[in-house]
Amino acid sequence: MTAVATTAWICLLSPLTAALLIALAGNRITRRGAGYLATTSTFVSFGAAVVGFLSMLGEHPEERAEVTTAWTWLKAGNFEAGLSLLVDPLSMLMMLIVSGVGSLIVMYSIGYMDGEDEERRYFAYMAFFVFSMLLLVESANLVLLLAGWGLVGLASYLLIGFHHERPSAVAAAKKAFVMNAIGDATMALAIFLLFWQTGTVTFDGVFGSVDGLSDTVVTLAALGLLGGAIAKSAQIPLQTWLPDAMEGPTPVSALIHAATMVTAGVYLLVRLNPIYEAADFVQHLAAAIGAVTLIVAGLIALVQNDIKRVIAYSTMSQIGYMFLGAGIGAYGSAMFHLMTHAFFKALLFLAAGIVIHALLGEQDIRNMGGLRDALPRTYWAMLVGGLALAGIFPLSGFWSKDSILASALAGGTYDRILFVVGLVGVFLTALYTFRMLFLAFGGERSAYAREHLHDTSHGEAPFSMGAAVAVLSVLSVVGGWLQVAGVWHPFSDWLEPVAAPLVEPSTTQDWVTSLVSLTIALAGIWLAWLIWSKRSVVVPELPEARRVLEHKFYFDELYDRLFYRPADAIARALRRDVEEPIVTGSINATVTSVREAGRASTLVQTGFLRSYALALMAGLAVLAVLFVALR
Amino acid sequence: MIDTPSIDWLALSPVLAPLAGATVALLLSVFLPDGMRRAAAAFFAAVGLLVGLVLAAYVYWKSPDAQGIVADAARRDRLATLAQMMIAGAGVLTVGIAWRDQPRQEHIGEYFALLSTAAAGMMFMVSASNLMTLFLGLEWFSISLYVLCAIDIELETSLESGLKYLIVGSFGSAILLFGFALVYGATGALELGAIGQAGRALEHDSLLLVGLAMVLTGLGFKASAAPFHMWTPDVYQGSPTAVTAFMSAATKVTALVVMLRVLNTAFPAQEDLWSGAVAAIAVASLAIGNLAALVQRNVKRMLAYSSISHAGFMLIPIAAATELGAKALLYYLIPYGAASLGAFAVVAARERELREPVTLDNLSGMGWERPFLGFALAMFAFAFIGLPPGGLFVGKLLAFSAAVDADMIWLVIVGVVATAVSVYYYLAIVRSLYMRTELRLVPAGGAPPREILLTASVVLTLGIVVASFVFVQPLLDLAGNAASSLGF
Amino acid sequence: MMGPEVTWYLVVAAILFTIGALGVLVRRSPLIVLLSLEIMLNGGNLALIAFSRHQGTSDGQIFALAVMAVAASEVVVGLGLIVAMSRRRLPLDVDRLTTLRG
Amino acid sequence: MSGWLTTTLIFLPLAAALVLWIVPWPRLWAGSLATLVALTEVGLWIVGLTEFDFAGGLQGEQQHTWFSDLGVSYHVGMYGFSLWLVGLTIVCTAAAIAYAWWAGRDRPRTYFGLMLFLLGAVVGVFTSQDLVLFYAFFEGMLIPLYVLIGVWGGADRTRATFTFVIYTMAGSLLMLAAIVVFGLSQGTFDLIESGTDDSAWVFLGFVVAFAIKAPLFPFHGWLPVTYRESPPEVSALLSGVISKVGAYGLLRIAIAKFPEPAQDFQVPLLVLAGVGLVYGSLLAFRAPDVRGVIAYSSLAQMGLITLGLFALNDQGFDGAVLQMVVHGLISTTLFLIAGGIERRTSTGEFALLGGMARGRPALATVLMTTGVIALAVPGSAAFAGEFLILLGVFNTGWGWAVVGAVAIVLAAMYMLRLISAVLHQGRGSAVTDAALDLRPAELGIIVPLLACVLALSAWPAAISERAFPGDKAAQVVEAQFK
Amino acid sequence: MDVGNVLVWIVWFVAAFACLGSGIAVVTFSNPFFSALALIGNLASLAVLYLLLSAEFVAAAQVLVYAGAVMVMFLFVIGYLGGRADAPWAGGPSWQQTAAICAAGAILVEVVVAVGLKSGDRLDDEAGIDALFGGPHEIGRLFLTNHLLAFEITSIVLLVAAVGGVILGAHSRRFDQEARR
Repeated sequence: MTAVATTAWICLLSPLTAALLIALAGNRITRRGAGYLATTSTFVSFGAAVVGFLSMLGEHPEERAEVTTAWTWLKAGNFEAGLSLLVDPLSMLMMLIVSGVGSLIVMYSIGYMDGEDEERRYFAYMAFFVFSMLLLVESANLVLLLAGWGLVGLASYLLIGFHHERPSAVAAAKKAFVMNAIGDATMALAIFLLFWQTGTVTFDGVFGSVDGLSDTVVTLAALGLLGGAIAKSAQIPLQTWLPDAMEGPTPVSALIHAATMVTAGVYLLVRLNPIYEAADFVQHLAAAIGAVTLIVAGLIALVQNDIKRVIAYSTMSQIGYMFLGAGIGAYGSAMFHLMTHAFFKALLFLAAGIVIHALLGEQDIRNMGGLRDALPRTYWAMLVGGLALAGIFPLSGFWSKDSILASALAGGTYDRILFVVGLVGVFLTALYTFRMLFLAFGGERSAYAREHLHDTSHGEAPFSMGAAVAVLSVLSVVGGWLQVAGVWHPFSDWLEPVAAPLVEPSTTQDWVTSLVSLTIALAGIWLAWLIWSKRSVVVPELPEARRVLEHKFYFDELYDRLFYRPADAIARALRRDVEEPIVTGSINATVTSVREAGRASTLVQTGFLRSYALALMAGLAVLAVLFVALR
Repeated sequence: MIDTPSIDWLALSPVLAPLAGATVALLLSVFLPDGMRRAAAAFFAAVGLLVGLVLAAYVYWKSPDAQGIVADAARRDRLATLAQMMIAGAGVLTVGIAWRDQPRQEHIGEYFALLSTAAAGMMFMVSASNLMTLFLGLEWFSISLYVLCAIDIELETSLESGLKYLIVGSFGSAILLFGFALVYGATGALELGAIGQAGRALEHDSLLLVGLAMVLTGLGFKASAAPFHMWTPDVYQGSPTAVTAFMSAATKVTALVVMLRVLNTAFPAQEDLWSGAVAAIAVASLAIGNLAALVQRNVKRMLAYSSISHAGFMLIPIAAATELGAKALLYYLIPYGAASLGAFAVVAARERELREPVTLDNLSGMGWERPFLGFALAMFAFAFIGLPPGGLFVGKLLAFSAAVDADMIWLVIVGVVATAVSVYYYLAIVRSLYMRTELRLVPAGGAPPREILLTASVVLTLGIVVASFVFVQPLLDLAGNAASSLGF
Repeated sequence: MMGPEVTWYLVVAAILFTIGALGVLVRRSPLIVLLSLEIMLNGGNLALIAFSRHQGTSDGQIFALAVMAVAASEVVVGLGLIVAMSRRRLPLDVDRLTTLRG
Repeated sequence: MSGWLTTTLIFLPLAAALVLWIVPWPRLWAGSLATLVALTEVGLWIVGLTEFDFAGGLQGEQQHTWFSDLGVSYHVGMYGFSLWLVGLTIVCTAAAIAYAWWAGRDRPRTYFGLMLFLLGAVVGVFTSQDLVLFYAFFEGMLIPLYVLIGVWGGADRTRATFTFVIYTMAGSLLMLAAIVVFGLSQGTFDLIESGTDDSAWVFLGFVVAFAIKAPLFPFHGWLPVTYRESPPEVSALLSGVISKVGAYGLLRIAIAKFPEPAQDFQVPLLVLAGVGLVYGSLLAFRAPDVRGVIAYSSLAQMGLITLGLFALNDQGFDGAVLQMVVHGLISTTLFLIAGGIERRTSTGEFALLGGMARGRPALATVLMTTGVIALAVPGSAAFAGEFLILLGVFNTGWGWAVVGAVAIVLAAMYMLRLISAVLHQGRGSAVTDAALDLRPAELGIIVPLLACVLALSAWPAAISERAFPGDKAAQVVEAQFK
Repeated sequence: MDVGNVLVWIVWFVAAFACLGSGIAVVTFSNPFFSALALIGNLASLAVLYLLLSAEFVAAAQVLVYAGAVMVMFLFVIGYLGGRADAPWAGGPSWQQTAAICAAGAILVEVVVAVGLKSGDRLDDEAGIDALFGGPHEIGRLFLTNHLLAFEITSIVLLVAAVGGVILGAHSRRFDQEARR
């Protein structure tokens, strides 16, 4: 096993070990100890990833991909799926992001979760999540990918429902899981199709024979896989679970529902780019879905009052950009945005977490206001995150978002439409982000904030929380400098062997895009300042539009009517009309009728011995008649 | 000058031994004081039957080839001797069951003597090979049984059952006699083999066929096959339980073996007709026996209906009219007889404990109070269903195989449905034994007497039921040798 | 042979048998039922003897003699039962013997 | 692997049952003796596992003539998949016995004797290579089940036993007719010696019997009441082990011996399986109590397994065997947990439960783990089984796999409903402080089962690759396992 | 047709009708006592028919044993019981009678038809017989040779019946004691 492979295994197994240890130790480990253990394990993971990254750097770009198999995980006939890891630039990048951001957030949790009475469970879940996410990104075949895919869904379920005595949390967790199960199912179907067409499920094998497949097959397969991606990444139409998922503790939202898991869909699109390139219809579809989602989510975010929900919708919207990017073939840019987004979105969530923590769990921005004085460092962190999100130069979001938009500009007509949509999204992003910031941190303190803001004299947050936020703030600022349009692009080059981009924007296009989008973003911030800080502009009332937005375009209601209620009604009807009367009823009816026949047959047994003799006689008569007649 | 025919005493000895036992028992019951009668009579009856059993086995061993004895009035063959072994065995076990029976009976000596005599009559009848000896053998054991049924003369039901059995039985005998007369008239022969010979020439002679119908009726009556079964529940219920046990096992052996012999020896040329008729009777028995048993509360009565349904099962292989069928029947009789005896034995024990008729209600909780007897009864019930480890499992398999072999798959289907229905009432017994929550034991005054002989009988029957499941091949060899003496 | 052929005897035998059977089937007194049974047996006997004459073998007659003995035995037991029942003050009516039923 | 090992696996528990019944052991001894015997069985099975050659065919074979007239013999032996199913049986029964011992069932001698008897009979079913012997064990299972449910069951146990026993008997009797016809036409009842048959009726005779046993829709009329009224450990065995007998029979007899009818009836059977899968899932989703959910999910799972079997290809067969073992373990675990919950709250109604996770970490962890594996979360052993099954059936027709995929989503719905209704939200009215967390003894019983499932999750190929000689399932089945 | 034959026919007719008539009388008389008396007539007329069939020994036995001994016992019991009368056709469900007549009629018709079908060919010609036929010598010889076993068994049956009669008919001491109390 090479050094890279070894580090990949260490990276993968370290959090799993921690999760199992915490689970098995039970009460024998202190709550704090569980946190330390989980944090250590994720840092070990990160360390291993860094070591692996460094040794991979030393290799020739074309020889950076390596498959390492522990054992055959599943085998049946000619079907075989190994417990195999694929270490290549793409997965290495994801490992770094996941373990890096993951370890910071787990560390943050030590402070955030302090005092919760089920801390141990929380850290076990978190470590388990990191393991699952690493499995997802490291797997070398579709089956293991699906396994990781499902396990992150499980971890997400467990963590959303962490406060299990809250019915809303439990419902949200179930919803997240079921919607992801739909995605898992379509993915599984796609894998079946690919296996029967190509005879293998390894990435190499499938990609190698993708050319030989018919359009229908490859389109169907790509659609199925896209279903999984959409569900996981909360894109329309499988987006409704993500806002509800904010029921989970804030670090969970940061890690799972912002930085890592929800971007798995993007990873999938990039990872499977040979398939999507063969099925360009589906690839375009993915881009369109991304575009629609980024607008819709941006609009909904405008009317949300829960601080976490605002960020959640912004996550959907940003993932829309990534889908857009991956859909037009700008893989490097999509992954780049994925990374920077992981930084600044994690930062936003963690900062929001400090706010919530400080307000004893309050999440409604209308109950905040004027927190800038009370939580200055948090304010700055939040501001950095918000600016990065809005794409303001020179923060990370600026670089990555612009490179996606530039790539769109570089494409054909279809791509240019998407470019325009993206620009609208930029405006919306700036608007809702700064609405949130102005409402939460600017203005007067609300009555609630005055009453509940706890004493911050000994610091805004414990060290573990502050440190994580600080690191992420720095990353949000500098993370984008890895790639400067037209100047240097080590990031895209790194990914080149795995996913060569389909479009290369010219330097002019890059500059134009940057200028336009920066202008639009600033305009958005300015408008937000006018409305929510200076309050010189009054938002038009538009009650209809507002209701539509507050009901999130009625997706929940639609699904309720379309799926849940029919399923429920069918189940009830089956129970009432099939199960009880027919399936079990038939048994009762049979038994009753046989018993009745028995009762009837004993009526003959009258006790009159003459009738006994008569039966004898009659039987004889019949027998004799038959014999003589039949002879 | 009259030349008395040579008499094969050895061949007759299995019959004579229990008869001798009965005579001694009868004489002793006159001479001995009250207190000793029971022991002496039971002892000699048992010894006679045991000796008969041993002698039958010996004759079986010594008679690989069938031959007629005493001017062909009877046969010395393995079919007869195997059936004699079963009957004698049933008799011995019945003595064990009856040992404590009827404590107030004054005619206890006669009771055991008659039991032994009835067994001897049956043992004779299975070897009888002409119409006259058949009829006489039939009357021999029937009259003994009439008396035995009614022997508890203080009990109204016993008398009622005796009278019913007597009248309906005599009615059946009269029909059988008339049938014999017609057969004799049609063929000019009394000996079964000769009738068979003459029958081949006659084929479907109407006189012979009406005679055959009457013979089937008469024998079906004894086997308690529907629609000739109606006496069975009443008589089984009313008779002393030990007698019922004996009847259910031994009478069935006798009637079915005789039916097998008569049909295959005397009417081989009419097989197409009687095979269908027997099949129809089997179906009727299966239907009526199982359906009527469903609603019974009195356990003896339920077992009576169960015996009707088993008659149906056993008629299936007879209808097949093949050697496999004969084997199947002979095999089936062994575990069936044992299970039936055993089941009635347990009922007898319960009855003596409660001093009232045993019903599903007052059986409740017996499985826990009397672990062994309850367990045994449950095992018999399971065996009757045809569940392993009871020999009836193999018995049903063989019977169905015989039917399939003879292209009578429909009979198998009927048998299968009947078994499914029978599950219900057999399980009702087990439910009463173990699963009633309210333990309504009617105290019969202290602990029940320890009945060592009855328990031993139950142990033996249970052993036979289980052993017949395990050691199928030896039993099948026995049955096969016996069947081959019919010359299929 | 002098007189009617066997067939005629057989017809008489059959009628006798039927009469006896009817007696069993319709009469309620056990005594008369027993008498009817005797008639049935005698019908059989007549058939046996007629056939015996027809075949020219005496076997049927022997059979008939044996049947007489059997009939006598049945009567003994039957009468014994009836006496026992009357001692127990049971009704001498077969239709009232319905304790056992169902 | 020696034939005596197979025979010992069958007869050791039967003999132990007799010993338990005959010798008047003190109360406490009965349970410990039974547990000891069950653990010995586990040990023996492990010995067998180490000696087993997964590349070879029938092993641990032993044959003695039973009665030659019909060509019936005591013929036992194991293939790879029989070995796994025997292992499933032994492990689950050991857990059930240990659970019953811990729960302290009344009349222990009878109870444990019956459990051991059941164990022997089921092992016999899975190892018989003669139809009559198979049938004998198949029927023999009913006796202990009947008494176990009838004596130690819930309030409505009478109805449960009668429905269960009569229904399954009706099915198995049809099979008896089929066996007789098949055996006579072949001249032997030996499964190895006999050839194939193309009679649709005989095939259906077998299929109906197994469909009732499994049960498959619409032959599951006995299932709800029986699973609800049985003692939990017996329900565990019913759904975990006994139901697999039906699937085993379909594979070993119906498909292997009737290749043509199996092809002809492939679509109708797939329809039944698919309908059962969705139907069971929907009813599980609406079931009002813990056991109802598990019961109907069991129905759905048996539909899924049948779907795999009648895919009639490598993936389907392997997946079905894997899923049989995995579902067996999971279902047993779930029922034992349900038993634990009922012991504490004396109800299984969702309306009265809830909030049990708070302060009961062991219960929560165990139930959560089992539950999410039961809903086949990707990466679990159940996922592996379902994946293979649907992969196999996809090749038969993609529509079947779509049905299966729908059912996966439904499975998530009902299992999560169960988990949250028991563990989460507000405290149910039946949940008091007296309802303690799982005791160490219970954990000692449940955790090993769960460990088996987790081990299989890490390495499902252990079974899927080793179910058939040389992992050539379709080929081996076509060759009738010869 | 000679005179002897006509005489035989006449005797046959008288005997046959007496036989059937008395048989019907047995079944229809309401008083068992009269029924029993009618049965004696029946048995006697049967004996005449037996004579016509050259079964002298059986005829003799019929009169002596049957009509004599057995019927005496019958009458004795009837006398002992007081000979209560019952209506011949009364009681029981009406379908019972109808069905009884139908069944009995069916049997009769069948036997007659069967006899009729048979007599078409072989029942006509009768075997020739010698003078010994049906005589005591012949019967005795058969009883001691071919039917020795039947003979012996007949005695056993009678013995069994005797024992049974004793058991059933005998006074029960205890029962009597209880009755007195």
